[in-house]
Amino acid sequence: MAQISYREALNQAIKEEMDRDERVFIMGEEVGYFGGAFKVTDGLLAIFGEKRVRDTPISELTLVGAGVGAAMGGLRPVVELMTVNFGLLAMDQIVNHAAKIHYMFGGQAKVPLVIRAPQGGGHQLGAQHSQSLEEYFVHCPGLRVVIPATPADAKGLFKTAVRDDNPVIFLEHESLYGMKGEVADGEHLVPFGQANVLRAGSDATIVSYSKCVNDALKAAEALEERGVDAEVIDLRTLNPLDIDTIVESVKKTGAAIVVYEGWRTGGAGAEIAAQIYEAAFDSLDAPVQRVASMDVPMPYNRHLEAAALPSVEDIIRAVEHVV
Amino acid sequence: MAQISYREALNQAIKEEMDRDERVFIMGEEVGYFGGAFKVTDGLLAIFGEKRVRDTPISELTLVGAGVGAAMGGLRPVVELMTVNFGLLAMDQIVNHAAKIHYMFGGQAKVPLVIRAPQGGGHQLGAQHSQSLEEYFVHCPGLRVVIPATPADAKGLFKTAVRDDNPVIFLEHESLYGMKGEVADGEHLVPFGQANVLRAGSDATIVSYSKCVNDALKAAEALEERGVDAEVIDLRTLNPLDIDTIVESVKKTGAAIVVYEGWRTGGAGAEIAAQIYEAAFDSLDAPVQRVASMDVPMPYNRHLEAAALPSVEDIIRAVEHVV
Amino acid sequence: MALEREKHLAERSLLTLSESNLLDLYRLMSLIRRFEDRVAEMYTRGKITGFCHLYAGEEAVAVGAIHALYDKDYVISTYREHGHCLAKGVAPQKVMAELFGKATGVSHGRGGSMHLFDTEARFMGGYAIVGGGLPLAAGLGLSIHYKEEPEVVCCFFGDGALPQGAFHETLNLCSLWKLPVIFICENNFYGMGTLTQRAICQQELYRFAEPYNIPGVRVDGMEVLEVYGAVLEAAARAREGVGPSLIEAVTYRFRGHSMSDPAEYRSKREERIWQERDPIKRFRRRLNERRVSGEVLDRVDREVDAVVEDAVRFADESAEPPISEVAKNVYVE
Amino acid sequence: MALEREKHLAERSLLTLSESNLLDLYRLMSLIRRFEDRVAEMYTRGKITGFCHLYAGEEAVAVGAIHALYDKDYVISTYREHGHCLAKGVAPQKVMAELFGKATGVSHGRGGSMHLFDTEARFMGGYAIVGGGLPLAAGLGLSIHYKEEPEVVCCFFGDGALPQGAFHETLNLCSLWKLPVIFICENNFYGMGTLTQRAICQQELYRFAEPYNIPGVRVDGMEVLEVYGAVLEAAARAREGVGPSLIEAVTYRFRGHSMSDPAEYRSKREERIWQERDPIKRFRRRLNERRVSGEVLDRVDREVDAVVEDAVRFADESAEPPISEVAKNVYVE
Ligand SMILES: Cc1ncc(C[n+]2csc(CCOP(=O)(O)OP(=O)(O)O)c2C)c(N)n1
Ligand SMILES: Cc1ncc(C[n+]2csc(CCOP(=O)(O)OP(=O)(O)O)c2C)c(N)n1
Ligand SMILES: [Mg+2]
Ligand SMILES: [Mg+2]
Repeated sequence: MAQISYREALNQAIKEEMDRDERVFIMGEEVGYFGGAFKVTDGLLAIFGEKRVRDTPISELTLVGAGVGAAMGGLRPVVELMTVNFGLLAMDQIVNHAAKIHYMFGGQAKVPLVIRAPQGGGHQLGAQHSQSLEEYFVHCPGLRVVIPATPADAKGLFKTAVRDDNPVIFLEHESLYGMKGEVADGEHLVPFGQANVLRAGSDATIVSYSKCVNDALKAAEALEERGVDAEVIDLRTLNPLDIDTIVESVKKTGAAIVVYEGWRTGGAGAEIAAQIYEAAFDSLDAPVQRVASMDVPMPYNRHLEAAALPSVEDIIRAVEHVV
Repeated sequence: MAQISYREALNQAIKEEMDRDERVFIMGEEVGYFGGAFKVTDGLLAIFGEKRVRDTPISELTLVGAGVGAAMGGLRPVVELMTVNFGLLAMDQIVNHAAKIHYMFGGQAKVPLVIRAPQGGGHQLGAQHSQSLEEYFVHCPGLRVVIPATPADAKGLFKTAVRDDNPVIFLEHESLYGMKGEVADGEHLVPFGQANVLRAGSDATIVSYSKCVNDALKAAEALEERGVDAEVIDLRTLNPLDIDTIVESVKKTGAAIVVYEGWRTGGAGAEIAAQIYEAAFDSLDAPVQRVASMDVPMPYNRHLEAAALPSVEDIIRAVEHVV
Repeated sequence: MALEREKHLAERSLLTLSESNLLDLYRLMSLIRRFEDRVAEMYTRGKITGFCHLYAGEEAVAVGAIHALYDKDYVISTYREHGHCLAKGVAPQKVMAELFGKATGVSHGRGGSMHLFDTEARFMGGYAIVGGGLPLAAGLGLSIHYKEEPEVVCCFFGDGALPQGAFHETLNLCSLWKLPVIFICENNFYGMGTLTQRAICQQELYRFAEPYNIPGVRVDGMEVLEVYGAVLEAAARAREGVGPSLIEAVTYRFRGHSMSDPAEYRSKREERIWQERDPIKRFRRRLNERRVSGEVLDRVDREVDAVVEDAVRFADESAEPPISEVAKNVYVE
Repeated sequence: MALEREKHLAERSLLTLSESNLLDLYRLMSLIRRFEDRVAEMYTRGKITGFCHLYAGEEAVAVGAIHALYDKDYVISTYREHGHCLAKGVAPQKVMAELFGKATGVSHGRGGSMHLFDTEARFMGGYAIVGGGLPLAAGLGLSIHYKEEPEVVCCFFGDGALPQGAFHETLNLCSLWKLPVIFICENNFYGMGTLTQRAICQQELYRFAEPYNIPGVRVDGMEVLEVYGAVLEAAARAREGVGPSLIEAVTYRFRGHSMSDPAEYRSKREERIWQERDPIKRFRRRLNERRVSGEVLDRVDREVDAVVEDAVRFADESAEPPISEVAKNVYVE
């Protein structure tokens, strides 16, 4: 066990998977010589060479499509989108191709592809560089959607993703790269579809994922001082979704708050809330609360950006509203 | 008032808006000489000429982007995507550009653009040609999302869309083109954000839009015979969403069922349910039901396709489950 | 224009290919034509539904190109792919069954006419997004290159795909990385009802290869041996690791865009001119020149008819996929 | 290579442009350089945040090109757009205020460095999606064409945008419809840390114009008059309704990709060679040849310094946008 950053955990995971399986390679803009726009792939080129750490032109659509084709051809590509915002250029290859090929051809073809993409706001990068787009992938059968909140999960989920035979959208939060945590050396796998109860509590269930998990934990601490005992669940994967763990918790606490950074409307909060109601309607004492980004394109100004993003205070307020 | 089809209503609306305002023009693949893949623009080329009815190359990304640019340049373009499935190639221009330009530049630029796109399944066109993708647009602030279910609304909402100063995603259902209904001659505007209560009822509220509205009405009739009195609401626009009308109804009936053709997970049902709970939690006697497409890429085989799509029976079952 | 050279290569092929090879070419073209004639009938009778795009008139492109490949080479195509699929050796029974939506179809009834696929034949799929197959072809090429295998990828698409960004992005990537991909543009002058003149600013489509520093040639797509010769060269180049090629095969679809298109946007006269260049009739004449008798060819046609009949029977008698399996294969478990 | 011809045009411009015009060119290049030097400082001091991409070294491209336009012509650019924005005449105060995120900024603090915009100046925005501005340029061109107005659109983008499908789609559309758009590719040899050689299979980027049947020329992007001459020609062509042009301006960014990039991927030697071609120093020498004295130019520099100081002061003293307005302008009401 070592204390390493989310970034290092990913770097380690990629390296280990490439060591383990020769069919695994990574490609994307600046992943090689530059070491990745967020330095996640730093040093890999020196180890694996240009064949397996491939810098690409700026062609997101074809980059993803080439990943799909290479996966169909028997490789296990990891494609890095420099950020998820640019992935909008590749939606056709993700939604119309990657997600459908296995089913549409009667199960013959497989697409064992991992698409890694940093996302999220908070760095004053403005409307075209601050989006959290997980819902576009959740709302598309055929894709797995993985979204780690900690260094250990980043490593463990990445390894599972590479070994999974489905196309996996692997979303990293730009604010998490520097975050440190305990990570097992070597083999460490986190299965898909198992949420993590990070904090047990009896008064309310805070369901979250990615960077917001940290805010949820901070809110829970603050709430503790005010005598509210909140349970915090990190979903880790959105597809598959571990609804059982959520429902079990809600049955215990009677209140649920979903916290995420995507836009409020049509975001993860809606789906998770809907599933909670369907499974635990009678346990709820108040409506499920959604704490999310405002429905605005992200503004550049720091105060406006902070106002648009969900905050620890927003979470506290939402919890207090229902307990 | 004349009995005309949804297709004719659209054709009429486009023609009238082009007559009214010289800045309005239409462009897209096959909209001119071919008269539109679904014949919606039939005859318009002969009336308005190649300048205002523009056939384009197959370049969805640039087609939409050119629409955005032309709108910024003072025109009022109507861009036809042959089907919404191909719109996935244009997501960058829709989400990163059209939706953000007004806000990101501090309100200086306007994008009065209408993007028309047929969508939906039911014609055995397979996984890449049968999607209903409204949620991708609902989950993006800055866009209006309009989705008419009747010929009258097709006309009235289209006219409002053309006159609106925001980018509007105007989604038509491929199964509706042949549907007939009463449509006012000439000027007929339907405002955004006003749902239509198509059938009053006291036992349950069926909320729907687009093609599924017909199924909801059929289900309501069948339910009447079984002594269940269902209210049927056609949303007409998803952004803005007329939550007030929904909530008012749910407060009366105590039960809500959302019916839509998109994939169940992460679809409109989740958002609408979440908003219903937030506004009318105490009025609900049972969880909001979602009747939607299964989470599968659409299969070609007719029986499988029918199984994957929501049916009248599914609606009846869902209503009976909660009343 | 490379046309003269291509003609020369074709003449050489006529002399060097064995008679059984030549008969194979004939047989496959005849199979595609007759198979699709029956498909049209079955469509009219409601046995086949959805979108259905026929290949009549273009058979020489698929057959000539694929004859220049080895079995293990990959082929990838569009929604107009019956021809490529049959030419790649997929069983007519399984193709017809797919069109009927049956469990015995290549894609188990999930794909239909636009989405044929056969792993064993290395027919890597028909795709219904114009230009969608090109990035996949690059990826398949990359997998070959990566594994240092000798195969090539042959990627078919229409003139309509040229204005798609995917075409451009893919050519750049393949040229940059020297991937073994042969791009075959089937220029049949129309994308649905739109003449290429009204969609593309350049009518010599092979010229789009120029900035990419890769060979671009135009061949007569109604001459099976011309296509064969050009693809043979491109494949050799690809196998040597020199990179991709672009081949524009000039051809014509005898029918409308799909079964529901009466093709009113073009003149009967234009259609007649092209009918006279029917690739199958033409090749018959060529074979006659090489002393293959009409009787031999008629015999082939009859054999083909039997195969097609058998395919129809097989498709008709096959079972529907069970509804209980509608959600199978969304994910690999 | 069109380079010789371009040089000739530049010489002619030097002779034909009035001294006040020439001084304008100098003043604008100097303004951009000095403005951005202060931006870098303000960034280091935390007054400016987010991504910030400086234009130092490339000033001759924006200034030369935009000098060839009329006020009502449109300019559209990327995230590296401070130079284009200032050259188009947007007030330095409002640009600096935007970088500070202030309510008085061109985009009222919503856009920041990457998203400047000014309706009046017809500066149609900086966009942060590589290639994203090109389709918009086509649309602006279409609006001009449609209204039968005499304007042109000048669209700037980097070498990195060439492998994007949007580039290809837009060139085809503009050529097909003869839209009045001038595409200016700022080839500074790098897209972030990637050399063009490793991203594009063709190093003579102007050659991408060939299949589109439009002029493609390469100019020395460190020579303001060369850029000016080429754009003047392209604009005349566009105004005549003949269609778009592609101009490759070969240039170099003196700093890293953005404020956070130390540019370790390139050698100090390479940087030095290019520093010697500094477009401002070069143009000073040219002006000296035309007997404009160093003193006059120094005076211009001092005036520019005062403008920049004023811009910083204005930005610093301006108010933050009110938080209550965070949701304003999501929709036009
Ligand atoms: C991205 C996309 N846009 C539009 C369509 C609708 N469409 C189907 S086929 C076609 C024409 C394609 O023409 P071409 O590439 O020349 O192929 P051909 O049909 O002539 O073989 C169009 C526009 C589509 N399937 N995909
Ligand atoms: C679609 C997209 N992909 C990737 C990026 C990340 N990115 C920002 S700038 C850049 C390099 C662009 O290089 P170039 O076009 O040459 O412009 P330069 O920075 O040299 O002016 C990249 C990859 C982006 N902004 N948009
Ligand atoms: Mg064609
Ligand atoms: Mg560059």
